[in-house]
Amino acid sequence: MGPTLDYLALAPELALVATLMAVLTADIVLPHAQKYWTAVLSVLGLTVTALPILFLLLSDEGTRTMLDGSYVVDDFALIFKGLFVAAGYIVILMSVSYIESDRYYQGEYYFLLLASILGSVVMASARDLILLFVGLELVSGPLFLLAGWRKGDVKSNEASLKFYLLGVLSAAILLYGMSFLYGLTGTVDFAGISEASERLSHTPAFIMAVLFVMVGFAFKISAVPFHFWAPDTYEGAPTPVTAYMSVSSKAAGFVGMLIVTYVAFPDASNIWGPALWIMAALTMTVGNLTALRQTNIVRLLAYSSIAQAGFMLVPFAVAGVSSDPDAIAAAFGATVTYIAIYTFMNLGAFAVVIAGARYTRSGDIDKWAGLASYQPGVALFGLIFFLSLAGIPPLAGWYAKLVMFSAAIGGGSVWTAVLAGIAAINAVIAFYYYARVVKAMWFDPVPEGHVAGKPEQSRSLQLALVITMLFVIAAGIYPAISAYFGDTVASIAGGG
Amino acid sequence: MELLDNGTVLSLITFLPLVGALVVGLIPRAQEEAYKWAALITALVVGVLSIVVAFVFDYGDSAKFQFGTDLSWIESIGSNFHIGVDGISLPMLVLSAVITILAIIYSWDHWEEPRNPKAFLILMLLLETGMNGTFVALDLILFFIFFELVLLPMYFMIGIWGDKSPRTIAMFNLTTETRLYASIKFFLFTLFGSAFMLLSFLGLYFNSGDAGARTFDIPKLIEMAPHLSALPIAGWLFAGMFLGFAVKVPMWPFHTWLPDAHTAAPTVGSVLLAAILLKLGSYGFIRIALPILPEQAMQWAPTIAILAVIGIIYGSLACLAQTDMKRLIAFSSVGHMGFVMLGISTMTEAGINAAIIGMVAHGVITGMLFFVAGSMHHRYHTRDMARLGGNATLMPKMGFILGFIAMASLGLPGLAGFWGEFMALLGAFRPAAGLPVGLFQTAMVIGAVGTVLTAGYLLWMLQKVNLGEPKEEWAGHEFHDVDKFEMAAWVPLLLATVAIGVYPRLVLGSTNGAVKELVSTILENLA
Amino acid sequence: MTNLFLALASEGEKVVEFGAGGQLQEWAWLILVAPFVAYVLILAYGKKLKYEGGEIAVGMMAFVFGYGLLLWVDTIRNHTVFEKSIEIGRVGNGMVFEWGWVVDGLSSMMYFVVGTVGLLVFTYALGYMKGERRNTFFYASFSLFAGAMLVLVASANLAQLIVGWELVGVASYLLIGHYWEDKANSSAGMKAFFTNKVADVGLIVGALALSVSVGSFRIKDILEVATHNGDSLNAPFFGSTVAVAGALLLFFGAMGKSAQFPLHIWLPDAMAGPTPVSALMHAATMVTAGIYLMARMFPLYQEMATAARPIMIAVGAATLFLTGLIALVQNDIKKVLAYSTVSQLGYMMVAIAAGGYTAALFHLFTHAFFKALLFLGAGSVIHGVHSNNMSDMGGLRKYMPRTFWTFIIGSGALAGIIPLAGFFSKDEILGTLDYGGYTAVLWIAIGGAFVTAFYMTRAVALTFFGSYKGHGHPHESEALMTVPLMILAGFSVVAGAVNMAGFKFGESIVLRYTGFTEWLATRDFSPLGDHHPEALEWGLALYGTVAAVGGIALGWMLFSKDAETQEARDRLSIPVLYPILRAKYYLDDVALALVGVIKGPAARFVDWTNTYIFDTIVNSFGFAAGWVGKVVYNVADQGIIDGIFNGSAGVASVAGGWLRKIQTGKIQQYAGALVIGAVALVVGFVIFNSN
Amino acid sequence: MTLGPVLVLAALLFSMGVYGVLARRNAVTVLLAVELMLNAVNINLVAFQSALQSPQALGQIFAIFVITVAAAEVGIGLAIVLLIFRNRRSANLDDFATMKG
Amino acid sequence: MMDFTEPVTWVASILGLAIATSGFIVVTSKNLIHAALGLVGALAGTAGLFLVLSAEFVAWVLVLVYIGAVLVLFLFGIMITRAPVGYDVDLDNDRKVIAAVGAGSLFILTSFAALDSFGDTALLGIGDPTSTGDLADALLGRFVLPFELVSFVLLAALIGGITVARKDATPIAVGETEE
Repeated sequence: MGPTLDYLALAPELALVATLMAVLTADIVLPHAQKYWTAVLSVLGLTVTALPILFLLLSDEGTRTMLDGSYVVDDFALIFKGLFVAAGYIVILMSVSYIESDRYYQGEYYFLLLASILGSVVMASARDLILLFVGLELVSGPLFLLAGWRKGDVKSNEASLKFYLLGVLSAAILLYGMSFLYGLTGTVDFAGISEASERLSHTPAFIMAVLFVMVGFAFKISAVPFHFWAPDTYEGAPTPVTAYMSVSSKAAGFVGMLIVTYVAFPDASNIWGPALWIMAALTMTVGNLTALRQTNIVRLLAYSSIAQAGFMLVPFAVAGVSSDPDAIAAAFGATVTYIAIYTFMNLGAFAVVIAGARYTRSGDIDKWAGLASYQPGVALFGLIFFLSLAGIPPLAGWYAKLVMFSAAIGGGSVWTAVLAGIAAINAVIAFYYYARVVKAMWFDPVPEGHVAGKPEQSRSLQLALVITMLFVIAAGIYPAISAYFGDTVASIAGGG
Repeated sequence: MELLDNGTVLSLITFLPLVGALVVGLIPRAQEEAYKWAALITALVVGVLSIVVAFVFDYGDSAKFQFGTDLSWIESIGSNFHIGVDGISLPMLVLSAVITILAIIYSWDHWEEPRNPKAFLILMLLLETGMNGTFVALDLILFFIFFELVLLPMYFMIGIWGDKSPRTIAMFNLTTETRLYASIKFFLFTLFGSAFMLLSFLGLYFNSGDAGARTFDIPKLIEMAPHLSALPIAGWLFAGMFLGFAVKVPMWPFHTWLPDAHTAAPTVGSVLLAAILLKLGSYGFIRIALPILPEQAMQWAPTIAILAVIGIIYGSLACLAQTDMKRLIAFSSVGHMGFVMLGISTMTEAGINAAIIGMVAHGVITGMLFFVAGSMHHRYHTRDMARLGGNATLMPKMGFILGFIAMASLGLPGLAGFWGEFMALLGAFRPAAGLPVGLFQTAMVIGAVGTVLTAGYLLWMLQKVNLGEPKEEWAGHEFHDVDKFEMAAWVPLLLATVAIGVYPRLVLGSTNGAVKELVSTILENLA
Repeated sequence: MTNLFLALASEGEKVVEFGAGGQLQEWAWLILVAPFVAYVLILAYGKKLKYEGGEIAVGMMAFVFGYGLLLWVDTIRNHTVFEKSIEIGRVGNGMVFEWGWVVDGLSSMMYFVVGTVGLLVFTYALGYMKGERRNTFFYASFSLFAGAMLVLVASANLAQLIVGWELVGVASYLLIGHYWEDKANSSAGMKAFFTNKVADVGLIVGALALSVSVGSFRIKDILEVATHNGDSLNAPFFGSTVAVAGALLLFFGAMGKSAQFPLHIWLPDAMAGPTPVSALMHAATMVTAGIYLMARMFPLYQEMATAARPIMIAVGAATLFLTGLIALVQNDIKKVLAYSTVSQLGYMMVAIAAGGYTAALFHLFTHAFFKALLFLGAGSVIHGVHSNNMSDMGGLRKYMPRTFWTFIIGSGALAGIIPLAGFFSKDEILGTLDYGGYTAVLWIAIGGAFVTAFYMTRAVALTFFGSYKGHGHPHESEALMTVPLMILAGFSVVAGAVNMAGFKFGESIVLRYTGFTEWLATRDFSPLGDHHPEALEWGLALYGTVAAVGGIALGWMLFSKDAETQEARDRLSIPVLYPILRAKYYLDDVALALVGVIKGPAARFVDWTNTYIFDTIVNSFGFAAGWVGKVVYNVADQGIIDGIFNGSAGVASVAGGWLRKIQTGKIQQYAGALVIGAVALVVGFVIFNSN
Repeated sequence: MTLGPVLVLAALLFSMGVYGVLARRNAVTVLLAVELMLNAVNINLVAFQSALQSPQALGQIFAIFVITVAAAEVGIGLAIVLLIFRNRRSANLDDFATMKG
Repeated sequence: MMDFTEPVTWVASILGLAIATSGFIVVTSKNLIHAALGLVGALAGTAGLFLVLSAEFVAWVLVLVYIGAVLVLFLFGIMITRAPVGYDVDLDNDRKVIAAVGAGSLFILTSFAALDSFGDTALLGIGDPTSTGDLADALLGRFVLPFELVSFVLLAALIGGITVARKDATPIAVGETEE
């Protein structure tokens, strides 16, 4: 009498599982020389996974739920699944050259990465506590290990240790909160919780439960004061893994947060609204100001991704604080659009770091001086991504900033206006350190004693750069592309 | 013809330079001739198109936005690709197209220090897209994008090809290269201004909601003007826009970026900066700030007038203290733009017409001044007036042109500069009803005194640079006088100066109709 | 669908025409355009010609002279008043800008004066300037000046008048500073331009005030409104205050151009230019532009702006007398003539201010000829002696007989000796002053006549009598220069006859001819109501002549005796007055001090504020962000956190910070931050929500 | 027998776990402390299940999942501890602070 | 709230006491082995408590999975890291005081919240134990997806763990950081 599973809705997950298995067997079977096939296999697998997602998105016959409501495949879920697959695709492209050059175990690397992608894909449509928790653990488990992939390097060990310990601690706090949620509402699926949440919104236990859950996810998106792990882990971990962490695992954290706040306890916005407001303000400011002083480019990108998380939190917090419904829907749409654009911008930036590091042979920004003179291609990509992060038209970043600002201003209450003000100041500060990198690359003379690195550049890294660059420019000139993400998703804000 | 009506020609004028930039980008760096011609042909085609538009433009009804189109662009926030040109923006569009052609011709065979003509041409074409786009945009977001797009190419032009001499920053005992300090200062200043401008645009967008669908569309916003200017935060909205545009004009307290940007910029860079970029601010006032928030404009008009007049006096006095020739011309721009803003602040037909013809004239004349200053710098390798002298004996043709254009710049009647200043004073004598007449009349008198100071520093500069005996330093030196590229670039500008001076109708014919319409809508919305 | 050209024609009628005028008047714009065409031609082809472009200039001047003559004859014969203008720009629906030309009594007189004197001076210049450097540029600027003067005189509206006015100013700047090799000349040019520009401020503001209040730039409309006291017509704003203020401002503009005291300081320095320039511009035509403006706007001054006239008379009288005195102490012959011109301009201004429209213009007419003659004479002397200073001259009548005799005629005319031209025009002025009841000014005028005669005799004596003190051997100038002198001498004699008031013997009046008066009266608003005596008042004529003869006698007595040096002969040392006059009333120093202040400290202060105050504010913003970043990084990130949690040094305890963090880099510190953050959030919100 | 005391017990265990994580120097002991915290969560879940008696025994199922995931975490944890031990010959957390600022 | 009349409260409170003390040992003992054994005690107590609360299956899972497998892993971990067996003073570092304050405030907060809403709800399930059958139905019914996923978590953890922990054939030289 087993449960009725809607296999079409599960198609992406099934395809991913198939790829996982294929990669694993290939890794075992193939001799060391042909190990690169695992990469090809995983890329193929991801493209196959993308097909059902696109099909489901285009065939608009509404949301498909199964397992009595705990697993929902609606536009919101599909968009994020698509985003995770795309991000995974690009990260793998970036890591092919990186892994080969380090003589590491390729098979397992791709296996773990695909497992993490599977976790985030499941999270996107999870609508109950257990599935969400398992999805979350599936995302972060492999990442703990991937962070420490460069076994010989002490920094990589330290990165994985820090990430692991804090990850497990935040998971414990999350679980404690979930246990209380279950205790108070008696159910595990979000529909039930949201009904109960309305009457409970002032009981201390419920407040504790909600906030502990929020803390769990806040750790994932590295919001201040739970961000301390991010800079060290980003610097220590191998760069493609850092890219993946700063984009996909952060997006997974946001997905969790969005589902929990919008679907599980929309009426408890008086709790998580102000909390998010504080987190947004703190994250933006601390992220931006500390980024000003960074000398290592990866550490700068780490603090920059914290600051961007802060910017993403702004519309999120506005939705929590403001009252009128369509402002909330717009704000919700804004967050999703910002995440989509941020994904491509940041992946591109990290791809540039990988490509550039090959020539500058170090992470210090002053070592990157004069890159434009001997490597104009990479410098041009760097210019596009860093200025897009800064939010300069006609690159996609400006539309993200615009949508974020309009959501903040549209909020209507004094608090949202104050947040918009803080965001404006932060935008200017942010411009300064992005421009510093661009200035270094383009204007400063080449530091003496500089030896040009290996000239050849891996094909797949260039493909990754081109894909992200195309999206960033296309979305910049014709923002309807990223606007599509926001609009289709706004429906979920309307409730369950 | 249908080619013109559905906006294709205007889109071509705006985006052809972008295509040109791409084409230049693709041509390999070796074939210099190939991409130089490609850039020139693109600029020429755009120039011809803009002149065709000027010919076919219906001057009888110059208030209507002609050749426009209104395609949907980002429906979610209700901003669409709405472009069009009317009597006010037409002269600026033609000026922008023509100046770019001349800039390319001028720099045909002498490029600034890190010799990279390909990158320079690409930046110039990008700049042209930004400029043309701003003048045709009729949607706030479109306007904002082109307004910002202009920043990047100029930032790189100043940053890469700028003046490399070290410069100590006062009070901070820090020495950096002039070009780096100037480019970052230019960028941050304008970015700071335009951030607040964007906030105002968003404020307008949100508050336009209750009188019909929310929109970024300028003509629709103008229709909603009575409602918009009655809003409690309308004052703040105008303040935001004022800040954004004032930084760009530049008006007095926000002007400190201009001298640095001009002195550091390469010749063609400062020409384009002076000729067109400064006008984006004042054009913004006329196109957006005044018609959409007329009541606030009236409240702010006295302050703008005072700042404009201070700008005139301040600019002229600062010029008298300069030793660097290009920095003197930069401060003169502050003075001339002071007259343009005085014209706008009077909110009369005379004043706004004065502003537009003043903008066109200043573009032509100061463009020429910077060209000449650039060429002299190219030959003498110095801009320090103390070392220059006797230029008219060393290079008679260059001396004559410098003398002629200095005369035009000081507003000699019969040349283009005069009409802008004269009509601004005319407007100031009797400002729009409701404005303090006494204040504006004192502003008029101070403005008139300003013309004397302008004459002062220009003739002083002429005497120091052009007349007198050449210093012995240049004794053995042989100077080649104006070469054929420079002459080809300069003759059109000189002819334009005389033509507009003798026959101002060339500009007024197109602007007067639109300005009459603009002022009548403003007064209507005020009542 | 009107395209560009049609548009330029549309928007109201393009061409406006008043009064009846034949073909001659229709094509009158040719004389305006000819000089500019000549300017371009000279610049283009001047270099190749023998006289380096002089031929084109003289040809153009001849054409202007001829056409001016025809216009003069036509206006005399059928009293045509004609005005035509083409619209070149329109602002709003009222204010229209036009280029136009007027042919009526006043303007045709000016065409004639500019034409004749211009032609003679141009031909003279061919000789004078031969062998100089940059002649092409000189002739081009000279034609530019002629064109500008004609545009000014022909303008039908104030806008075009301002254009002509400033173009003339620029031409004078170019010509004065012609020998710009040495700084003194170009500074003189700048001085002239600045003084004019300061005065132009008055002109522009006045013109704007009048035309905006009336609603149109056309002089015809302004005068129409002025004469009907602005009540009936559509000029509600045109009250008497605006009229008087406008009139005074216009007068301020005229003061600059016509070198009235104290704005006369630029004229003597303008002598740095070549002599033909001084002759044409700074004697006959340019300086009279101010008088022309007063004459053109005379109805305004007569009807509504009468309150302005007393001030004008006072300024005129001051100019007349004070500058005359300075002429006494000048060593440079051209400077003497310059101050004499300023003084004569004072006469004209006094006349027109006292209501003597015809008297002033008649004096302008005659003065143009004999002053041009004197300047050209001085020019040929300088040409011969190669120096301006009278100290290098003396006894030249033997070497330069023709120049001597023409110079004598000129001086006589200037002093007002009967029957030369000066006598009649000066007498007319004295008559107007007497009729107007301005007795004090009358006596100043007579005193002025005495001073004029006195300094002219000094000049003539020092230059032509006594023994030759200079080195080298002076020679008579060539025919090309002396022929114009003789023609001008003829004019100086004949010009008086043009407006003879006639001699009254008993009842019969003989030799009365008032052609000139009617000629000037043929213009709009002709009933100008100035006083025309039916015959010469003997009393006044006697006073004038006695003053003139007295001056000559005293001068001859003092200066005719020869001495070994010219300085010794120049024994005029009036105790107190001499140093003041020598220092030209310290006016030049005041002007220099003023310019010095503007250029020096004021400009430096402004530039200082720019670099130190504004830039500092901006830079501090820039660096503040960096500084804040450093603070957050060092203090917040390293300092406080390390301080608190390494627990060792015991950093000053952070007041009750509930935020406990374990030190950066340490894993436990991050874990602590996480836990404490969570606890803090929950505790905060529980309290917040519980109430 | 009411729910209160059981929950208090679980809270006590949870807090002791937190203390262990924050105060212990050795990595393995921190892992032990984390296991303690997860155990406290399990007690919570089971206690709630017995109080609520929800039909599908949600509490216990959640507890089962928590246990399995905890097992996986311990696996990963020990692998990382082994890794750092091989490189630095010490499992002392304070030695791992090379990256800061 | 704790009426000691029924025997079950007695058993529960004894178990509770045992769990608390062994938990305390885990976090404060000087000796690593003692700490591990303390954890064993805590887990066993919890299993007992689960039995009291009629959750046999979970109890046995706890015993098998945790005490059986996890603890053995820990002992291996301790053995491999060759921690000193005897008393060593290593375990606490200087942040003890702050950690205690943090943990204490957390305890107060959580227990207050728990008591505030669940002070007196009765533990009904003590009597009838939930049958393992309907547990299985739920697991393979509604929660089949998490069930499958958890297997992947375990798979990933183990494979990853092995690759990370095993000795490399060609390890990168220790300390060489290479971008």
